[in-house]
This record gives sequence, structure tokens and C-alpha cells, in this order.
Amino acid sequence: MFILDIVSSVLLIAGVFFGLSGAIGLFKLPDFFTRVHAASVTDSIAAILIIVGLLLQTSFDLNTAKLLFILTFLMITSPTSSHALAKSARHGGLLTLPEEKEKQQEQTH
Amino acid sequence: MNFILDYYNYWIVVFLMMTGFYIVISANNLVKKIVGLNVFQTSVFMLYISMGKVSGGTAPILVEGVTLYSNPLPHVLILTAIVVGVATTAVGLSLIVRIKRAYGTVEENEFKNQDDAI
Amino acid sequence: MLEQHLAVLPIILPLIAAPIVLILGRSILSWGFATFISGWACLVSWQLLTATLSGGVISYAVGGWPPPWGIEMRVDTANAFVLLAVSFISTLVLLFSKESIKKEIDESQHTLFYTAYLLCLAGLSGILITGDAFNLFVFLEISSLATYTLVSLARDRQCLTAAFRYLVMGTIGATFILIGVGMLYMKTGTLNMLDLAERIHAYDSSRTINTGLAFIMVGVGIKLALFPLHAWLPAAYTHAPSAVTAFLASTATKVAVYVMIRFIFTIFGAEHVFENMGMDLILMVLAVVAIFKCSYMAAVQSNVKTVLAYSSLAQIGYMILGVSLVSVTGLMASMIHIFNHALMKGALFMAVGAVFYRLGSVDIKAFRGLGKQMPLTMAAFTISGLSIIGVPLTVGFISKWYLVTAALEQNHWVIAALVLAGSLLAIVYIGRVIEAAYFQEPENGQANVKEVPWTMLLPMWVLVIANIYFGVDTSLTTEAAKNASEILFQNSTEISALVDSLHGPASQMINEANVLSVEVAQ
Amino acid sequence: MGEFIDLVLLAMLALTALRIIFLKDLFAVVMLFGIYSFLSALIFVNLDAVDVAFTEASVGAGISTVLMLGTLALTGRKEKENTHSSILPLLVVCITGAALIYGTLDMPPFGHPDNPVHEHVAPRYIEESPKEIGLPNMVTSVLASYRGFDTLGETVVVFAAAIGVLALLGTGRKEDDEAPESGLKSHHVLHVVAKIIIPLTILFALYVQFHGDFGPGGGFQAGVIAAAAFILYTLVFGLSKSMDVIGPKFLQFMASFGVLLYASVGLYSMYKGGQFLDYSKLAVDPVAGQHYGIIIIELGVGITVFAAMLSIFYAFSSQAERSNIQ
Repeated sequence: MFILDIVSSVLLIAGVFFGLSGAIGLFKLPDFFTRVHAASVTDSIAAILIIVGLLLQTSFDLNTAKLLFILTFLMITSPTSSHALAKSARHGGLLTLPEEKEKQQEQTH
Repeated sequence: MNFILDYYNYWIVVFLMMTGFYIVISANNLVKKIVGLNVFQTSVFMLYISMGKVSGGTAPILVEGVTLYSNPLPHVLILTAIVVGVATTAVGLSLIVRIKRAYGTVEENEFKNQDDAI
Repeated sequence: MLEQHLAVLPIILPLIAAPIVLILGRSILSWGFATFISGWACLVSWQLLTATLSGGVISYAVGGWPPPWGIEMRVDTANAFVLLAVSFISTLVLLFSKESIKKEIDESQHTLFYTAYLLCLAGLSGILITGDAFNLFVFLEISSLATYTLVSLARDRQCLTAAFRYLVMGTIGATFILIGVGMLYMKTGTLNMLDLAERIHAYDSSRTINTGLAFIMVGVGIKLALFPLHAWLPAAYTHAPSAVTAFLASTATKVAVYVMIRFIFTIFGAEHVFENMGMDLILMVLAVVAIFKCSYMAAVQSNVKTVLAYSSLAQIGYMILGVSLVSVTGLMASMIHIFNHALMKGALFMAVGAVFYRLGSVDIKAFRGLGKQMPLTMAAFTISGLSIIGVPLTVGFISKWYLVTAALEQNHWVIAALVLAGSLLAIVYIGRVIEAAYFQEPENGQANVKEVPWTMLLPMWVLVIANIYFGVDTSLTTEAAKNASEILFQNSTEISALVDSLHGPASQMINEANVLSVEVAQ
Repeated sequence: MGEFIDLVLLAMLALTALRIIFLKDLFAVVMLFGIYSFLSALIFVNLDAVDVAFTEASVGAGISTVLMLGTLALTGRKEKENTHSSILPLLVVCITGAALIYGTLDMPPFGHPDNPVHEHVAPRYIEESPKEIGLPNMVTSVLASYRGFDTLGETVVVFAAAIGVLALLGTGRKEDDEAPESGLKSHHVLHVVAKIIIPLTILFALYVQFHGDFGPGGGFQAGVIAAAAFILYTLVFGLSKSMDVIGPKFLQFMASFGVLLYASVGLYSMYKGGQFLDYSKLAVDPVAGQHYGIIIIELGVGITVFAAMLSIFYAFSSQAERSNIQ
């Protein structure tokens, strides 16, 4: 049991780390698309690590099944929502930072 | 110290309530007013739920071997109140949509000016 | 079989009828059905009133759970009396609305109008009958939501902003009531009104309970448009469809006044509210200011609906004044005025609605010369206007009479004089309209205005006749109001004795619980 | 530990609320409100109110936020500079807040098991309801049976809201001219994922509906979740397709039917000689009767909430499509 606890806490801490890095990225990164990237880190890897960490804490009962369901759902929905977000932004005419610079240079030339 | 431990929850909830209340009465934009109303109501819900809590108790769902449960009655009341809140929100928001169509603005002082001009 | 369920019928009849009306869909069908249901509810309220006058209190445990665990419906003379006024006016306004809304609401929305109307009626009846503080909040919200919808149905765009302001103010009021009820619950652990009353007496000077009282008073004050909190009312009443205004002006605020009376007398106890908290002085000052400020505002408006809306605010001032006198006669004056004012304002707003039906405007200029063109409508307006002023042989006189008597009983000479002075202001604002109707020539282009159809005249004149009838034969209203105010006072002074006699086993259990908690505390 | 989590959450709530005051971007304000709502749902879990948390998360954070975003799409996302003086509101708030703080000083301490709230009325729910009603979830027992009349009122409130929105924004009836293609039409990934998710969501809604007797859940949450599935469908595939599946007229009928189903249980118990909503009279064995009654009324609640929420959403999104055309 002791080993399981250690593994689980390592996973949880890693999850928290990724969550934090996602949050910092959301603030520090320069443009929309890089920020979506940062946010999707929190959505995907951080959440998955935390849920797996929690899975190891359960004793294989109903809670395990529920957590597995949540995990499956997250793996389907969170990449999709990040994808939809980025694609909508692209459709709306939002440019990435390099593209923006290029455009400015063209205009100045 | 005990005094603070006994009451900090209520105080923060009062602070939240007043923040919501302030948004309602000071905002000029109608959508923001509705958001404020929701913040206000949600904070009142927290007041009710706080009073239903029993330290060391569990959720009021019967489990073998547990005797100490939190009080289910505030939970029931707040379930009702949440639904009432969303109903008010829906009607308020649709009024905003109509106001926007009729006046072209959702800022309170702007449509007041329009009405006074007539 | 329905006899034993009388107490719950006035709520569930319109409540069940509302979705049926929506399914029926056709305007004429839904009108007929709604009127039938409202008439039935009126009949039930009449039965309830006669039953309570002879037999005291009717208690009905919904779901078969005894109070305080279940929700109790509790009818005594006080709420049966207001309930009768509400359902009576509601039925007449429904009759009136068939023609009236044709001009003011789009054809496609007539079914929604009747649905919302029935929901509002159900909500108001629920507020009146329920004996549970939280249940009151739920019904308050049903009636409020339906009211916002009804106000916003008019074609004029200002109705939208009026409805929105009403919604924000109303929700703040309801939330304040929720906070207040929460504080009472926190201290007593119960929501049933009688049980609350009994357990509150154990904490006479608790800060939490006093704060709860303050929040409930402010919340109810918003709902009944008590003077400094009245800003939402004139706009809402002016821009709502006429039928809606006639219904709301004569019922919604009256129900809120009843709620205030119920909280003060039944739950907190008059002694605590008035003597320990000094609430009577606050209410008295606010009421007097309301009477004069709003009567003055009424006298300077040009839209007749706004005039009447401000007049309503002033009349609410009279009701609160009666409460603040803290005597059986004063409370009785308030109860009579709740009933009588419903009769007067219903008739007045119907007459104004009839003018709008023909002329499409309710500006005071539109009333010029109407005395000849719409003689029946204007006669109705005049008689009920006289009633507002308080001329003898009308119900208005009866209300004022009891109010002045109550003031004199306690040697409040100034108050009595102020009440009479308020009537003078009423002469000004009603007089302006009557002068325009009878002594001024019509504007160009409205020479041939016809009288409105009989379906509008009939309910209007029923109310006018009621105005005169109850002004001459006062036995029913005074008996009911006297009985009601005595019960309310008795409630607040001998609350525990009453609890014992009414539901013995339950209160015994409460007592046992008290003993237990004392033991635990020790 | 519970207190610590509570404190952290409350601090986050306070920050969120303060931020809402000063932000001018309404889109951000609405998102912050969503966050506020979710955070309070977490607090509710921490305070043992799992049913409330579930409702707050689905109704407060879910539906309210969606409706607010829908409104913003129609009214614009920037708040103009406020020219009002903020001194009077501040004064009002300070006075109200001071009154509340004054009121808290005498309150029973937080969480103590011998507070009056836990001594009177509530013990019967906790001790007797599993025997009288036979359900492990006491919240459902109290909600549906002891205080069933409140819940009927609550269902009617939702119905009234649907009536209000329909009266204001129209029924959202399909018009003949084809609406412009939804912006999400070309999202193939979204289409596929939505097709996977929607049936699962509806299945989950049914689970919540019928499992409410044993765990957190019930008609309200189930109705909202089922409505959310259809809202997702509308967002991805467009309003007109969604209306082909369930039309606005049918939704009105459903909303009415739910209320009538609930009320008819009450009428039937009156017919059987009990009081209104006395489920014990529904069957020979009172506990079984309670069980039948609760299942039926929860179903009525679920149907009304689903239909009302979806028709409110239809009304908003048909407005949005109309303004797109213009």
C-alpha cells in the first residue's frame, strides 16, 4: 500500500505542477494560440495525472468506476474543446504573433 | 480566536453578499446588474448551507454506521432557491434582449435619456 | 369531497389551470377557462371566509405531514378576507380583459397572458394562505415572475424598462426576505409561522432575530412599495396593459401589506416589533410622508395611469398608518382599507383601461369631453374617484372613518388631521380628471367616441356598485376586518396559548424538544 | 482540513467577486460568474450539501452562464464608462453589510452540532425519513415529500420563467427562410465528438433522474443535464435541425405536462382520501406509496425543467439567428 501511496502522490504533485504551469502560461504567453496551448495543458495532462493519482487511492469499488468514466470523458472532451476554440479563432480571423509581425512588415514596406 | 473560528464563514459570506449587492445597485449595464444579482443570491445560498453544516458530519445520505449527518433542510430550501434564481435570470436576460432591440442600448442612463427626450 | 380541501383549493385551482390554458392555446377558450377557474376560486374564498367567521382557523397539512415538519396551509379571517378581495377582483378583471387586451396585446400572446395571469393569481393566493415562511417566498417568486411577464406584454417599449426595474427591485426584495427568513431559521430551527412565533419569544432581544426582522421589513417594504422603496411602481403601473394594472394595483401590493401584517403580528408579535424596536414610529412617519409626497406627485402628473399609480402609493400609506397605530381599531382600518381600496382602484383602472380602449391614450387631454361621449365609463370613474376621496356612502369613507377613529382613540389628533388633509389632496388629483371629462370641450378629431362594449362595462359597474353597497351596508366588511384584527392581536399576545389549543400534540412535541435542548445545554 | 479548504475557496470567491466589480469586459464578467458559481458548488460539497452543489454546478454555472453568453452575443460585450456616482450605492451596501455583521454576532457558532437548527424539526428528517419514506437520500425525501408543496411551487416557477421568456422573445418558431449556416458547420472533429457525447449525456441524465432517491440527483439536475445535451446539439448542428428533433410547440406541451403530472399525483391522493400530495395514500403500503409518489413527481419535475430550459434556450438562439440575418 505504501508504494501505491507514493506513486499516487507523485502523480498528484506532477498534476498540480502542470496545472500551475498552465496557469502561469495563460498569463505570460504572448498571443491567443499559445495561451490556448497553455490552457489545454491544464485541461488534459494535469487533469489526467490528478485523476490517475486519485484512482490509486481508491480501493477498486464504485468510485474507481466513476473516476474511470470521468477520465474517459475528459480525454474526449477537453482536446475537442481546445481544438474548437482555436479553430473558431482562426475562422474569426485571429492571427498568430509571427503572422501579425509579418503583416506589419508588409504594410510598412 | 475561537470567536473568529466560529464566525469567519458568516463574515466572508456577508462580504460576498454585499459585493453582489453593490454590483446590482451600482452597475449601469443591465447584463452586469443581472450578474450581480446572481452573485448576491449565490452568496445567500452559502449562508443557508453554512448553517446546515455539522462539524464532523457527512452528507445527508443514509450510510451504514454513520450517525452524524448535516442538516438536510437548508439543502432542500436552497435547491428551490437556486431554481428560482435561474428562472429570474432567464426572464431578466430576455428583457435585456428586448430592451436592446427597442432602444439600441443596454446602458441604463442611455435609455433613460431616450425616454426623457420623448 | 372537496369540502375538506377548501384551504388548498384557491392555490391549486389556478396552478393546475395555468398549464391547461397553455395547452388549450385558443384565445377564447383560454379566456373562458381562466374566468371559470378564477370564479371558482372566488367561490371557494367566500366559503372560506364564512367558515372562518363562524369556526375560527382552518389548518391543512399538505402531504399529510403535520406541521412543523410538513408545510401547513392556514386560513383565518385575516387571510380569507384578503383572499376574497383578490379572487373577486381577479375574476372581474378577467371578464374585463377579454376586450381590453385586444387593443393592447398581440393576438399571438393572448394565451400566454392568461397563463401568466393564472400563475400570478396562484402565487398571490399561495402567499395569503400558506403558514410556512419559506413556502411564502416560493409563492412570492411565482407571482413576481408572472407579474414581470404581464407588465412586459404591453406594446409600448417603456414597459420593458419598467418591467426590468421591477424585476431587479423585486428580486432584491425577495432576496432580503430570504436572508431574513434564514436568520429566523438559524435561531429557531423551524419555518412554520406559528412554531416560529412561539420559539422567537424565547429570544426577545436576539441580534440575529432583530436583523432578520429588519431585512424582512425592508424586503416586504420593497414589494409593497413603501415610501422610500417605491420607485419601481409608478413606471410599472403606467406602462403595463390596462387589465394588468387593474389587477396588480388592486391585489399585488395589498397582498404584500398582508405579508407585513402577518410577519409583524403573528410571527414577531406586536409588542416586540413596536415597543422594543420602535417600528411603529418609523412606519408612521414613512406612511405620512408617503401620503403627502405621493398625493402631491399624483396631482402634477399628466398621464392618468401615473396619477392613479401615485394615488395607490398614497393609499398604501393609509394602510401602513393603520398598522402603525398599534390598536385593534387601527389594524381593522387597515384590513378594511385593503379590501375597499381593491374595489376602488379596480374600478378606476378599468375605467382608464376603457378610455385607452377607445382613444389609445390615457393622457389627461384625452379625457376632455368624455363625460358626454362615454357617460357610463366616466360615471364609474367619478363614483370610484369619490370613493378614493372618502365621500360618505362610498367605501372610501368607511376606511377613513375607522382610520380617524383609531387615531383619535389614542389621542393622535395630528394624525387624524393629516388623514383628512390627505383626502383634500385626493380631491385635487381626482378632480382634475373629472373636470377635464365634464367641463372641457373634446379635442378636435375625437368627436364620435363610442361607449365601450358591455363585457368591459359590466365588471366595472359591478365594482362601482360594490363601492356603494359596502359603503352603505358595512356589516360584512367591518365584521370580517374586526374579527381579523382581533385574531391577529390575539395571535401576537397569547401566541403560546393559541398554539396549545390549536395543535396540541405537535406543540407538545415542541415543548418536549425544548426541554431536551435545555437538558443538553446543561 | 475541511476548514482550510473552505477558507481557500472563500478567499478565491472574494477575489472573483471583487474582480467582477471592476472589469469592463462583460464576456470576462460572465466567465468570472461561471467560475464563481463553480467555486460555490465546491464550497457546497465541502459543507456536505452534495445535492445543492450538483444543482449549482448544472443550473447556476451551466444554464445561467449559457444564457448570459447568449445575451451578450445580442447586446455587445463592452460595458460603457459608468458616469454614476458610486458613493450612494457604497453607502447603502455599507449600511446593509453592517446590519448583517451585527446580526451574525449573535448567531449560533458555525458547525456546532447543538445549534437550534439541528435540534428542532431536522432530527425527524434524519431519523425518521429512512423509515417513513424508505429512501436513503434524505434531501430527496424532504424535497419531494415533506416539503413537496415547495417543490411543486418550484416547478411552477420554472414553468413561469418559460412563459415569461416565450412572451418576451417569441416561441422561436421555425421560419421558412433557411437560417445561415452555423459557424461550427465545418468542425468535423466537433461533429464526431458531439455525436459520441450527446447520447452518453442523455443516458447520464436518466441515471441522475432515477438514481436521485439513493444518491445526489433528481428531477432538476436531470432535466438540466438533458437540456444541456440538446443545447450542445443545437450549437453544433444548428437550431433548425434541433427543432426538427423537438419542436417548440411540443416543448410547451411537455412543460405543461410535467406540471400537470406533478399536480395530478396530488389530486389522486385527494381522491384517495388523503391530503393534497399525500403519497402514502397512493398504495396500500404507505412506504411504497411514498416511493411511487416520489418517482412520479420527480419525473414531472424533470420533464418540466428539461422542456422549460430548452425552450428558453431556443428563444434566445432564435433571436441570435434573427440578428445574424439582419
